[in-house]
Amino acid sequence: MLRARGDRDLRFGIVVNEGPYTHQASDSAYRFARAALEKGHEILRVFFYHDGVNNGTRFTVPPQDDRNLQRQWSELAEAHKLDLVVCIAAAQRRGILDANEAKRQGKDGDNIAPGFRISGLGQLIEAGIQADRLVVFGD
Amino acid sequence: MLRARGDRDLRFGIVVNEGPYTHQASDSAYRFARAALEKGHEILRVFFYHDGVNNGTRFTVPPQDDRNLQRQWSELAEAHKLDLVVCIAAAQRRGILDANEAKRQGKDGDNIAPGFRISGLGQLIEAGIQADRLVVFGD
Amino acid sequence: MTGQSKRKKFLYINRRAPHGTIYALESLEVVLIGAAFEQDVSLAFIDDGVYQLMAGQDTSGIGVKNFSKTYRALGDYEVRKLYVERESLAERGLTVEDLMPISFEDEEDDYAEKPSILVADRSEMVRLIAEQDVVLSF
Amino acid sequence: MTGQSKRKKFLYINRRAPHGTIYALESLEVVLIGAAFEQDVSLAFIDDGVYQLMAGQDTSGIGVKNFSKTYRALGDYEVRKLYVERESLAERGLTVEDLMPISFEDEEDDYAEKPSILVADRSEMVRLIAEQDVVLSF
Amino acid sequence: MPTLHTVNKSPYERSSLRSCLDHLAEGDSVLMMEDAVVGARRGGKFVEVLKAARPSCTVSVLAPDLAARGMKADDLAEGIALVDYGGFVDLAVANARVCAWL
Amino acid sequence: MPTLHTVNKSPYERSSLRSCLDHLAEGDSVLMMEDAVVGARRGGKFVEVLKAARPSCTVSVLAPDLAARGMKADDLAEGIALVDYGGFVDLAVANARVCAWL
Repeated sequence: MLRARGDRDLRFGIVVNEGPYTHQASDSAYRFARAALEKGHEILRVFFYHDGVNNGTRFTVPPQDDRNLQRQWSELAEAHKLDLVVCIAAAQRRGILDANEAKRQGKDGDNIAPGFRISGLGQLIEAGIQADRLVVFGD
Repeated sequence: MLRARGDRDLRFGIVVNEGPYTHQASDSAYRFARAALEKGHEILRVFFYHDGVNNGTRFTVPPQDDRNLQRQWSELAEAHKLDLVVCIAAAQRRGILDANEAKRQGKDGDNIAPGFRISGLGQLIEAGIQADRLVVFGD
Repeated sequence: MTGQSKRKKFLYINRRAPHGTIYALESLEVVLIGAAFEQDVSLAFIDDGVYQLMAGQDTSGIGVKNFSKTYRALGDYEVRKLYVERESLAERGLTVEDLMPISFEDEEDDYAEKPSILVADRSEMVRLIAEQDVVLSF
Repeated sequence: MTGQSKRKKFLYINRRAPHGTIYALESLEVVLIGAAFEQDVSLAFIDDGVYQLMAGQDTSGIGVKNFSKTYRALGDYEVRKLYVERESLAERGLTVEDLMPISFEDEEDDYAEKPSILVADRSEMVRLIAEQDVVLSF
Repeated sequence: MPTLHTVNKSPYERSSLRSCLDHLAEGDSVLMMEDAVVGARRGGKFVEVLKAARPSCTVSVLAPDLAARGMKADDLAEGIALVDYGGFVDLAVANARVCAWL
Repeated sequence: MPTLHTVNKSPYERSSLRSCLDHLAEGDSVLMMEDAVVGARRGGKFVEVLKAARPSCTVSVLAPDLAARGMKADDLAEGIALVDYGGFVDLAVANARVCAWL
């Protein structure tokens, strides 16, 4: 799967706007990301917005015979050093917290999954500026 | 707001199929429930299915100038002894846990909000059987 | 107010294509659990809901769970009335031949195999809705 | 690959009614944050997106936050090109008179107040999309 | 006894209103709520579709949802009633069942 | 340089495919994915709508999504191409921008 990047290799930004399972958006984005990496492109960032932030909770326990979307993303991030960013404003509305946010908001626990980080909307704009293509997956 | 139930007072079951904020379903269901209670009807149960289970996390921190939907439901449940049931199968896919489920699934924390309980889909069918009217709110 | 004792008529209305959203799968999960309650259950497939019953669904390329075979097991759960709207099929260029064969064994007729899929005109759908106690929409 | 240094053209396409879903509000939040990056920003309101700009929105009865006034502040954020599709308005029985007046002060023209809402034909929308570097859809 | 049908999506975006209207029985009621209210506006494309629905059926719009989209009673097409959440509850009581067109 | 437009919803349910087709420029590409694939079926209501789109534009369907809905290449209307996820990536590369019709 590893090859040198060539002239036509681009930097992609990916936006995931829906949570896991309810909509296919996260599955489609994951498969697009894998295909892009296999072709030697770079994934600059995956930005989780709207309900997309719900991909980043480690509390999910999908049925044994189904895929675990959070784990798929975490493993892809680990293998390819992907930057998985969960939007902080969207996450606050929907109950996705890291240890830092939990402390700041006075919550008694957190649920962020490995490989995901919480940051601001500026990271989405920055991805738009730095990436050659931004691809949005949603409902 | 309290009055005796009359002849035309019915028992309602309410189903909420979408999470808070992203869709209006939870707001509409909440306002319908309040209006029904004000008219002297009974709310037999509110069943949270699909992404609706995401109404039941205590980790949300909505902006100061916005409503807190989880707290609205928790307070309405407290005031009127409502039975707020989060579907266990839907909750597992989406990362909503109570202490019991967390232990059973080997998770290091839980996020269920006060007044919500996790139970099976049978509670939805039972609501359909026992209620005079079942009203579904979704996307 | 004797809801508990009475056998009620439950209708599940399915109007969305499978896999793009989870509604088809989670609707089916309700139907399976609901079967244990021994109510009078009907399923309606209207609009894009007819795609839920397409034969030959292969989800291996999208990673999503393929639950379509479960419809064929519904007969064993005493769920034997799957109404598919004729107009919805026609508008999509589909016929009942494009759908999975779904049948049940009728124990009151020497276990004869009978079709669970009933193609219904829109006007029959209207009557079906009108005779229900509970309508669940997905 | 010099994306960082170049001023890019960003288009935000809004196609959904407000309040029934959060997309309108969260789109606006991106626009506000994005303003700090000093890119060349345009907003397009197509299909039901035109309802986001309706004058006189009163959400007090549904409990949902009324963010519609924020559109009027966009001029202060250097967001001054709000393209509203003519065909989308017409199909809905709306005219630009039904929308909020939104304007900005043009510092290059003695701070004259100028309208930010630009009613555009569909063919102009096509050209607008074709000249963008980044299209964000909500 | 008749059915209360609820529609919550804009008919400009989704087919649910049309599908609902295609499945009405004599004496049924339709409630347009949430984003669906935009379909009830005078001069809009769906006024004729609503008018063509069964004459024995009533169509209502949830007033707080209408106000949230910047519209008033005056903006509604003829023959459409306005109700608040209490009226929604009354409609659910007055009909034998509620059918949501999601 | 042209645009890749993605549509992911059934045209029988939503207006997004029609809206996308109404906004194509010369040489643009359209990718029908997820539930949108059902609109590309031969004999269906949207075949004519697709045919009427700009002749200089290409329309593709994401093959794994088509298979998931029980359809094969044979079921597609004429003139529609099939791509896999790699082909989706190539389309994104070949066009200057990607516009999602959600």
